[in-house]
Amino acid sequence: MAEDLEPEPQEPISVADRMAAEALVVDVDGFEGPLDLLLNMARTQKVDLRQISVLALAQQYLAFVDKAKTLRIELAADYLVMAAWLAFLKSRLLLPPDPEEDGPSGEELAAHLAYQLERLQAMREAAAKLMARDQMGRDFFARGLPEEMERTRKVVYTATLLDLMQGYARLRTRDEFRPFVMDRDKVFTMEQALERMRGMIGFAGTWTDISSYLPVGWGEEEGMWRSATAATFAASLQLVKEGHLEIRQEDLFAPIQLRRTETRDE
Amino acid sequence: MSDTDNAPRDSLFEPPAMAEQERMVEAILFATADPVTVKELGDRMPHGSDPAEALVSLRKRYEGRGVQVVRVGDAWAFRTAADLGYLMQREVTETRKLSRAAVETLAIIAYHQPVTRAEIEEIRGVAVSRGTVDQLLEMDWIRFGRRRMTPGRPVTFVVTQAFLDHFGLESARDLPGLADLRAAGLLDNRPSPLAATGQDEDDADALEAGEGQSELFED
Amino acid sequence: MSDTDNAPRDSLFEPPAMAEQERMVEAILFATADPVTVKELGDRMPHGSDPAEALVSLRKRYEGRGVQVVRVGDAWAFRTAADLGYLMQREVTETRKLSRAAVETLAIIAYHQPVTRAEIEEIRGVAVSRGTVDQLLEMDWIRFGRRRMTPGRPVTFVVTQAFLDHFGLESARDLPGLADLRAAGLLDNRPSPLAATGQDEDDADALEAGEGQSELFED
Repeated sequence: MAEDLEPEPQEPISVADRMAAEALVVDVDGFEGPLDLLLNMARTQKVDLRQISVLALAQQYLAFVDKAKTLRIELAADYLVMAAWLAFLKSRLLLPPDPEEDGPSGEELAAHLAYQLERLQAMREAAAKLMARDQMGRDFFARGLPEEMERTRKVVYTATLLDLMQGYARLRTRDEFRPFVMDRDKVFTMEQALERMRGMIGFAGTWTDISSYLPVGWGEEEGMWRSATAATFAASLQLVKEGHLEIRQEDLFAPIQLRRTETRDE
Repeated sequence: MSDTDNAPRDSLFEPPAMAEQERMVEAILFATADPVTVKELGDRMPHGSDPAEALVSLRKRYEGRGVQVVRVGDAWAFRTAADLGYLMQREVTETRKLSRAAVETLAIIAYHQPVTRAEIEEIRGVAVSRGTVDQLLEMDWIRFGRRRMTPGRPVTFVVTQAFLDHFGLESARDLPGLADLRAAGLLDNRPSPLAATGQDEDDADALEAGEGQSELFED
Repeated sequence: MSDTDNAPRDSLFEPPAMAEQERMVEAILFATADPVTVKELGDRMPHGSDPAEALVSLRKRYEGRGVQVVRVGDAWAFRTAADLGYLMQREVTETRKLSRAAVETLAIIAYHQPVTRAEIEEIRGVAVSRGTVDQLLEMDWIRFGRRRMTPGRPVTFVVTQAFLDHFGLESARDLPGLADLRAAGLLDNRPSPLAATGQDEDDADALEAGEGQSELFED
């Protein structure tokens, strides 16, 4: 404040000139890139960005870069690239269009630059409007004391009848308990049964009990007997389907009997 | 947003209208992380406000609503109406397999009911934990039966109707007998080939196999 | 708690009366600091409830009150009325000061979404630092959108529900000045005439950007 009241020291240039000079002399990092600098310069033309003189802008920018160089300011590469491009644009705008050359005209390029500047300006204004909105936690507030959503984990325990039976069986046979596993060597497969029966059915001229087809040694142990019976029965059905065998059962639960099919040529 | 024309609020001397004070109390109670005392309300509201009176009318306004203005100690806060508390709970139901100890205890009760805890322990060969029995009681699968007329008058356990319903049994007598278990291949009286080879670590093994097996039969 | 005699609630077939549904929505929205979607409301309310309708009357009920029912994207929440913010100094949360670059990047994403990093850089005329994007992601104001179906399949950025919530926007369509910017063609992806001479894929890019932007206006 006090400084403001002090009389201005005598200077050859006006305050406005000095401020403009400062704006130029400011280190380039103060601007967010060439487009930002250009936008800043364009604002000094004090016209709608659409009516901006891109030519004047290009000259202004090139003058800045020249001056910056004499002031030995390290200029980032993109500022120099922009300078080169603007010099190119300037020449395009000044020279009459070359009918030989295709590509965009100087006017098109200038229009695009003006568009870019206008768009950047618009986004800055939009950002400002956005930040000027009422904001949560500053102007309006969410519930300060949210009630915890109680996530009650309800555990339901369950068991099947089989679990129960197994549990009991385990207890009753604790000493000799042996876990139930599918042992492959106690399983007689249908393929095995088929192979076995194919070799045997030739001898089945009369009705024979299916049990006589069971493999030797599979009749004693219950699990093995069941597996062998099932496989042999399934194999029999397959052979019936193939026409090699006839099958019958006299009564419910009566023994199942097999007989070779009488072929005509035999 | 902040350019509303509530003249009273900005006045130095006139407190805001009561309706406005009510809005203020409403907003403060809503946004504050802790219940707010009348004094705190007064400190935050414009000079001359009467938060106590505003609270009365706010409280009335929320009568019967989904949230209520409730007193917490000497402070005030919004709370969900008690009858809607169930909306604040998300129940996650998780189905777990009953532990082996629980299954065995349950099986013994089912096969031997009425049975005392001592008898269960004798059959299982290990102590029955309080938790196991409690769990089964809580599941309503077992209940207390009559006391045994023996010294100490120990309580007995029996299975419940809920147990029978769950397992699809008409009565506990319908439980498969040992012969059925054997026929079902659950009992195998031959000595374990593993035991024969001298390996002893099969308890865990058996457990695993048992689990595997039950999976085999489920569904 | 649950032994009230609101017969409709327990009924299997009849949804609760609308007044009751309104209370439920009120309780659920009051209980949480985060916006709740209509679907979530429906999931928590009894079968057959119509939370959308309940919301309409609830919103009306709170018009002009100290707290408001506000829409945030496809979700709803209670928020204090903005004109009462001055009472809430104690609740003000210090938001991290955003750099100018971050604010501009945020605005560009909001107005141009879904937008690629290259497009943001094209608009700002400078490279977007990783930190800026990370900060916005961390604040949960932006998130990754779908990848652009152009060479390199670049990721896009879109704003989040938390962004809408923070700035009190019902949807991205309500961004201030959006219609004007659109009418002025300032949201078009206008490729540089220089770039257009040689490269063909920019066309696809521009097309996609156009599509993306229109997504903003769809429901």
